[in-house]
Amino acid sequence: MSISVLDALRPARKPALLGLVAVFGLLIGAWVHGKYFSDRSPVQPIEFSHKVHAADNEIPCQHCHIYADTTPVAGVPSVSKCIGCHKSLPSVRDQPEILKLMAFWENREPIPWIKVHDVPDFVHFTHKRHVKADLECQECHGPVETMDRITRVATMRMPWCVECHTEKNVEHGRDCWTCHK
Amino acid sequence: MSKISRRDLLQYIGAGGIGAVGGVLYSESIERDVELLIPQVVPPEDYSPGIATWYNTVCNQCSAGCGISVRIREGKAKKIEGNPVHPVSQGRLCARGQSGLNVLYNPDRIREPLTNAGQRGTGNFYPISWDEVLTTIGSRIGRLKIENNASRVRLLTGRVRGHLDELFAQFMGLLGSDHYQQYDFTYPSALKAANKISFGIDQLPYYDIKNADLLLSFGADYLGTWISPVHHSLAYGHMRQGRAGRRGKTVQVEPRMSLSGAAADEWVAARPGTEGLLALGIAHILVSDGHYNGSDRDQWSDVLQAYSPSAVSAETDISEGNIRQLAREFGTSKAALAIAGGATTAGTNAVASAVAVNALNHLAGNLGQPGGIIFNSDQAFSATPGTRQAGMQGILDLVEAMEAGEVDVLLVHDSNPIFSLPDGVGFRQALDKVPLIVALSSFRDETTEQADLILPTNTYLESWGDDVPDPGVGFPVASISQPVVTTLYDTLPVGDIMLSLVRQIGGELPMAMPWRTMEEFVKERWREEYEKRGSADQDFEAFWQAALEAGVWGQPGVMTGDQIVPSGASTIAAITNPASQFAGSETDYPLVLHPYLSASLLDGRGANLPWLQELPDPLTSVVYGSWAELNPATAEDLGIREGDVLEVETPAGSVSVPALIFPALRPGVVAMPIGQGHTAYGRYARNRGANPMDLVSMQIDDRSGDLAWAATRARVRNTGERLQIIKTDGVTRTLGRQILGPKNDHA
Amino acid sequence: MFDHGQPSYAEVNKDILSVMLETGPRYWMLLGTTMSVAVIFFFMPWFYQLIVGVGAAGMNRNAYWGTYLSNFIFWIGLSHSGTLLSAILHITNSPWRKSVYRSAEAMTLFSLMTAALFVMVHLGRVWFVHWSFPIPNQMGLWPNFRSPLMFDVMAITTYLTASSIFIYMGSVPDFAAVRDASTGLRRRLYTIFCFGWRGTAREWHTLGWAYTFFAVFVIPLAVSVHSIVSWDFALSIVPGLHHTIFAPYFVCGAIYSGTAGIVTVMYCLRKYLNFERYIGQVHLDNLGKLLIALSLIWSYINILELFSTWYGGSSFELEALKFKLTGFYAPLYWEMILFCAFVPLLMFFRKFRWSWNKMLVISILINIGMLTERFIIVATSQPRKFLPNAFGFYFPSWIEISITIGSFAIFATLFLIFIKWVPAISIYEVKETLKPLRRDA
Amino acid sequence: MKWGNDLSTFVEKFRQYLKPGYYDEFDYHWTMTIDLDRCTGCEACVVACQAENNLPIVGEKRYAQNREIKWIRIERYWEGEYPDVKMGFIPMLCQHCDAAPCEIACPVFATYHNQDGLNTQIYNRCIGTRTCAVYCPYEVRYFNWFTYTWDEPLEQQLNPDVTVREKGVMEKCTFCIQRIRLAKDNAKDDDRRRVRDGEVVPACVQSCPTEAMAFGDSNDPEAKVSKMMKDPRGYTVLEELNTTPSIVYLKKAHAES
Repeated sequence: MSISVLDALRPARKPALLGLVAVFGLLIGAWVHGKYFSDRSPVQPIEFSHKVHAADNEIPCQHCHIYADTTPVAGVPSVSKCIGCHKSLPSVRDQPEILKLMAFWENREPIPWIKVHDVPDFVHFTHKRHVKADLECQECHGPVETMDRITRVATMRMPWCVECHTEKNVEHGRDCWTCHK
Repeated sequence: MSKISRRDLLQYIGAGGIGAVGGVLYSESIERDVELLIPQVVPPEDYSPGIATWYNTVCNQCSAGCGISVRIREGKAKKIEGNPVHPVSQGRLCARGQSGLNVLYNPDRIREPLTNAGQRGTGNFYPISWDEVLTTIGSRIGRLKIENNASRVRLLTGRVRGHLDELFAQFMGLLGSDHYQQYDFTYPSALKAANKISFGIDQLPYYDIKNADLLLSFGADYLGTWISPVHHSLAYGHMRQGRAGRRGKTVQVEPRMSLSGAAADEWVAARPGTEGLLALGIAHILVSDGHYNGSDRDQWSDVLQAYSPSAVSAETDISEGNIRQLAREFGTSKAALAIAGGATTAGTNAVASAVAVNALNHLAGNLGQPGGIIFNSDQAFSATPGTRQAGMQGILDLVEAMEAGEVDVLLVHDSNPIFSLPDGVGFRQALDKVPLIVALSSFRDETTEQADLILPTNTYLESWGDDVPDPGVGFPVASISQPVVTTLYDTLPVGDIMLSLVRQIGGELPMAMPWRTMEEFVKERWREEYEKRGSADQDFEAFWQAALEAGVWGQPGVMTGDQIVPSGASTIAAITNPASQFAGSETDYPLVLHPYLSASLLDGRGANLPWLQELPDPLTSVVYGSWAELNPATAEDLGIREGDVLEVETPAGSVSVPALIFPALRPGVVAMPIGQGHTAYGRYARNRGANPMDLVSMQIDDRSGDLAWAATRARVRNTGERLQIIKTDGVTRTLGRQILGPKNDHA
Repeated sequence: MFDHGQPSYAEVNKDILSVMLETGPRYWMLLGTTMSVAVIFFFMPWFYQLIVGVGAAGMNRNAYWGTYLSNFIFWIGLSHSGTLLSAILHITNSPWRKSVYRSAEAMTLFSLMTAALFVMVHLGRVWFVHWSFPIPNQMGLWPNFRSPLMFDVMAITTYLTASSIFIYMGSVPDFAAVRDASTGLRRRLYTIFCFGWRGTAREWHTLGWAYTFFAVFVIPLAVSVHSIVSWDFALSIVPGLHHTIFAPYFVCGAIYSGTAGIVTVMYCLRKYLNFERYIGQVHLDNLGKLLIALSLIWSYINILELFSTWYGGSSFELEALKFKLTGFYAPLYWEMILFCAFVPLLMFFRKFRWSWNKMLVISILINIGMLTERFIIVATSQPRKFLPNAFGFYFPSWIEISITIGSFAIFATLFLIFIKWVPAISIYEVKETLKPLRRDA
Repeated sequence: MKWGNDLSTFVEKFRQYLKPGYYDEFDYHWTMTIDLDRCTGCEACVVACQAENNLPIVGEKRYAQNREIKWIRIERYWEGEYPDVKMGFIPMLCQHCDAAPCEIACPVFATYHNQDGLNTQIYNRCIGTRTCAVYCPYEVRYFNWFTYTWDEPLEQQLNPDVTVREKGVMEKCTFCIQRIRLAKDNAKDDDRRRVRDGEVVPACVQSCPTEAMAFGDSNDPEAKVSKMMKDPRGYTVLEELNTTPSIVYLKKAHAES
C-alpha cells in the first residue's frame, strides 16, 4: 500500500510545492512591509530630530515630556515649549524646519504630530507607573537619542507587554484588568 | 527532484510573488489607524493630561440648589457629583443633577443668536450676530425708556436666585419697570403663603427630617420632587438607620403612591383633596385626647370642633380607627413632623390644607425644635429667595396686560409657561399681542419657539453666579457657581447678556451697573458682603479663592438670631375647611385627575436629556413616553387592560395616552405624570407622550394665587387602540421568592 | 433485501456510478435553487447581522440565546445517527446497513457543518472565533477548559474529524471504482482520492481492520458529543435547564431525530436517484422499529424530566415547568409531544412501517417535533430565571427565521454536491451482500 | 521556554483550584452592602453608573426590544393589594460572586475572578457567546447588540478611563474598577501597600443620596463594610444557589407599632 500511496500523490506534488513557495513569499512580504513601509516611522509635519535634541544637546527626556512621571501620559510638548527655547537660538533660526515651527506658532496652531507609539482605546497604560518603576524610556521607545525620525522599535502589542510583565515578574502583571479597561 | 523547466520556474516565481504581495497587503491591513498627537499651543496653568480635576459649582436642575463637583479631564466635563462640603447635597446627587452633563453637551442646544425674520411661530430661525441682536433689543428698550414707557418692558424668568436675581431686579428697576416676575411650576407658593399666615414669616422654613421620629407627609414627595430631594434623602437615610436603636417612622398621605409613599411605613390614600381635612381630624384628636396641653388648648378645641373623627372619616374615606391611630402616634412621638406638598397644596384650598398641616406642627410643639420646623432667621447675603415668584395670579396679570396691548417687549428667561400652564390661561394667544418677544434660553422649548429673537445663554456649567439655597439648612449658606468648562458655542452667560444690554441702552444705566461681566458683579457683591460681615482675618482675594475652591461659603453651627416660636393664634385664626373644590361634575366626570411631577423629568424641564428619558420611572419602570395610571379595580370596571389607549377627558380638554395598571392608586383616580408631551424642546423631548397640563382646568387658590392643578375631574374612554408601554419590569411580584430578604427574620 | 431482484456486480457499479457520472439539467436546476436559497436566506441575512450586530436577531436582555442555539443543537442532533448507526451496525454485522450507511454518514458530516455555521452565526464577534481554540500564542492565553462551550469546541471538532475520516476511509475502494470508470481530470483526482487503491488482499485487510477500529472509536465519541452539548444547558443553574437527565435525554433525542432524518434522506435517494433496488422494505422496516424504540425511550425520559422536576419541588423549577406546560409556548410543547411521542406509535402497525410515503411524513413530523423541542428548551427557560422583575420574553426575528430556513438549503446543497463526488451507496459493501456470485458479469 | 512557563503556571493554577479556600486568598475582597431600609429607589445610582461607565443611550426602539444596558438597575416588587399595598425596591447589580456561575461559562476567559475578588469582564477578549449572561442568575450582564453611538457632542462626556464597548461584547458592573485602579495607584505613590478604607467609592455608592450603600474591603475587619455585613438584617439574594455574592443586602426594617 505504501508504494501505491506515494505514486498516487505524485500529481499533487507540484501544487503542494507551489503552495509552499507562496507561503514563503507571504512571510517575506510581511517582513518587508514591516521593515520598510509600515506606520513605524511616519513622516512628521516637522522633521524633528530626537538625535539633535536628546543626544547632541543632551536634553533629558522629561524636560519636554513633562508629565511622564506624574500622569498616565508622557505629554507631547506644547508649541510654546518649543518656542521657549528656539526664540533664543538664533543659530538655527533660518533652517526650514524651524521656520515651519515658527509658522505654527505665529498662526497659534498646534502641530499635528503623527502618533508613533500608540495603544488602542481599550488599553490602560500609565507612564507614571513605568517611570516610577525605574524603567528607562529607551526600554520601550528604543534608542530615541539616535533617531532623526522616530521609529517604533517595539510592536506595542499585547504579547510584547505580557513578555515584559512576565520577565520582570510584575505584581498582578498578568491580570487582564491591569492593562485592559 | 528532476530538473525544473522554465515554465515551472515562472510558476514558482509567480506563486512567490503573489504570496509576497499578499503578505504586504495583510500587514498593511493590520496597521493601526493613524492617530494624531495634537499638543496645545500654550498649556493652561492647571492642565495635566490624563488627570482629572474637580471644580465646584451649583446645580441648576431643580430649585434645591445642591452644590456639585464636576470632573474635568482635558477641558471636558466628564461627571457631576455632589460637592462633599456643601451642606445641602453633602457629596450626594440625584439623577436629575447628574444628568446636567446632558444639558451641557446636548446636541439640541442653541449655538448662536437667532432671529425668526418676522415669521413668528413658524419655527424657522436664522442666525444673526450678537452685535445686531443686542443693538436691536437695546435700541427698542432704550426708546421705551426715553418715552417713559419702560413699564411696557416685562421680564419673566424661571427660578432665579442669588445675585442674578439682583441683577435682573436692578436692571428692571433702573429702566423704571417693576414688572420683573419669576414663574416656576414647582415653586411651593401655597406652602409659603400658609407659612406666612401661620408663622408670620415669609419664607420656606427648614424641615428637620433628619432628627424626626415620625414624619407625616401630606402629599409631599420629599424624596423625589419636593423642595430639596437630595437633602431630604440624606435626612431620611439618617432618620431610618443613622441613629442606633431609633428608627424613624414615615407616613405618607396621598392618593397615588409616590417615591416617598413607597418608602413610607404607612401609605394612606385619603380621598383626593381631603388631605387637609385629615390633618385637622388628627389635630382634633390631639387636642381632645390630651396630647396637646398648651395654654391655648380651648381655642384649638373650639376651632377644631367641627373636625371630629367621624366627620373626617366620612369625608376622607379613612377609617376612624386609622385616624385615631395616626393621631396617637403623632401625639406620642418624641419628634413628630408634618409636611405638606404635591397635590395636597395644589387644590382650590391649598393654603387651608397647608395651614391645617401647620396646625399639626404647632400641636406637636416642634417649632424651632430638632426634628421639627426650623426658621432660617438669617438669610445669607442680601438675596431674598422666592419673593419674585409671580404665582398664578401674577401670570394672569401678565397675560391680561399682554392681551390689552400693554406689553411692547417681553423678555423670557429659562421659563416655559406655554408648556407648564394650562391652555385656559391663554398665555400662548396673548403672546400674539406682544410686538417683540426675546427669549434668553439654551434650548428651543415651546416658549422660545414663539420668540422673535433668541439670545442663546450659557448653561449653568459655563456661567458665573451664586445661589442661596431656599429653604436654607438651618445656618447661613451661599454657594458660588463658576464655569467649569470653556463656553462651547457662540453663547453668553445670561448675566453678561443683561450687562451688554445695559451698555446698549445707555443713559444712566451703565453708570449704575458698571460691571463688564457677571463674574465681576458677583465678585464685587461678595466683597461687599465680606467686608460687611467684618471678617478681617484674611484678605478678600484669599477668601475668594478659598470660596471658589470649596464652591460654598457657610457658617455651620451658627444659628444667628433666636428661633422665633410663633404663637398658635394666627394658625387658629386661619383654619378653614380645607376640602378642595373640583372642576367638573361627578356625574359627567367620575374620576379625579391626579397629575404628579415626574421623578426624572420634573415639570418637563428634564425631558430633553436622554439619560433622564432612559431612566425608568421609579415606581412603574416606564421610559420614553407618558401614561395614565388606573387602579386595578377601576380598570377592571371600565374593561381596560394595560396598553389600551385611553382618551382622558376633563372639562378643560382631552389627551390620548396608554393605560397602565398601578396597584398603589386610589380607585376612582386617574394619575398622570407631568413632564412629557413637548411639542418642541429638542429631539429627545419632542412629540413624546402627552402633557397633563392640557387637562387641568383653570382654578386658583384664592389665598396664595397659585394654580390648583390637582383639582380637576376626568373621565376616560377606551379608544380600542393599543400602544406598547415601554418598561423594564417583567413580573413585579416576588412569586414567593425571598428576594427582598428572608421571610421569618427577627430584624 | 432487493425488492426488484438481485443486480449483478456490473449493474451495481453502473447504477451507483451513473448518479455521479451522468448529470442532467434537473440536477443543476436543483443545485442552483438550493444554493440561491442558501445565499438569500442564510448568508445575506447573516452578512447584514455581521454589519449591524447580533441585535438583528430577536434576542434581548432576558433571552441571550435564541433560535441560533436551538438550531445548532438540532443540527448536532441530526448528525448523530449517521456515524453512530453506521458504526454500531458495522460492529453488530447487520447486512442491511450496507446500502444506507454512506449517505447516513454524509448526513452526519453535513449537519455537523451546518451546526458549526450556527455557532458562527450565534457569536457576537465571530471574527475572533479562533480564540476559542487552544492555539499556543505569545500572550500565554488559553481557552477556559472549565467551560462547557470549550468542551463543545473540542467534542465537535473531534467528532467532525473522526466522522470525516470514517466516511473517507469507507469510501476509498469506491473512489478506486470511480477512478476506473472515469477518464481525464476526474481520473487523476480520484487516483489521489483513493490513494492508489489497487484492491490487493493486504489493502482489504488493512481497511477492514482500520474501519472496525474506527467504528469502535466513534461510538463513545458520538455519545459524548451530545452529552457535552447538553451540558451547555445542564451545567448552568437556570431553572428548566439544570437537569442531570439532560445528557441521556439529548443523546437519545439526537439519535431519534437523526434516525428520522435518515428515513427522509433514504426516501429522497430512493425516489430521485433510482436506488429502489438497494434501498428496500427491509431498511424501512428496520428503521421503523428503531424509531419506535427511540420514541419510547425519548417519551420515558421526558416523563422522567417532568416527574423529577415536580418531585424536586423547587419553586424556581416548578415555575419554569408551569410556563413550559401552560405558558405562551405551550402549544409548541404539546405539538412536540404529539409529533415525537404519539405519532411514532403509528409505526407499530406494519401498514405504516412498510409505506414509504407514510414513513416520510412520520419522519418529517418527528424532526419538526425535535426542532421545536430545542426551541422550547431555549425559549421557555432562560427568559424566566430567578428574579421575576427581570422576566422577559423571546420571539425570533425575521432574520432568525430566514437563517433557519436557509440552513436547510445549505444542508441540501452540501448533500447535492456530495452525491456527485462520492458514491452515495457503498459499492463494494453492497456487493458483499449479493448472493453467491452469478457468473454472468 | 514559554511552553514550560505556561505549563508550570497551569499546574500551579490547577493545584490552587483543588485547594479549598482558594477564593479566600485574595489581596482584597471588594464587597458592597446595600441597606434596603435606606434605599428609596430614586435611581440616582443608575445615572451615576451610566455617567461613569459610558453606558450607551440605546434609544426608544431598542428599549422597547428590551435591550437596555444598565449595569445597576432598580428592581421593584409589589406586595399585597390596595389599600395594603407595599413596594419593595432592590438595586440589582453584578454580585461579584465568589463562586460565579458565569465564570465557568466563558470559553475564552473573558470573565474570570481576579486577585481582588472581583468578577471581571474583559471586553476585548469577549467573543460574544453570551453564555455567561444565560448562566447568571441575577441577570446583570448586558450585551452590546449593536454598536451604540452618541449624538454629537454628547460623546464629549465619555469617561476616558473606561473604554467604549463595541457590538458583540458582553459588559457588566466592574465595581468601578477604574476607581479601584486609581486608588491603588495613589497608594503606591504614597508607598502604602494597601488602599485605605473609603478610598475607593464606586459611582453608585458615591451618588446614593440616602447613603444606603457602602463599599470596601471585607478582608479588612475594621472596614465599614465588614461591620455592616454583620448586621442581623444582612442577607444575600438567592442564597440557595450558593453563588456567595459579594453584595450583602440589609433587609428593610419594619416600623414598630
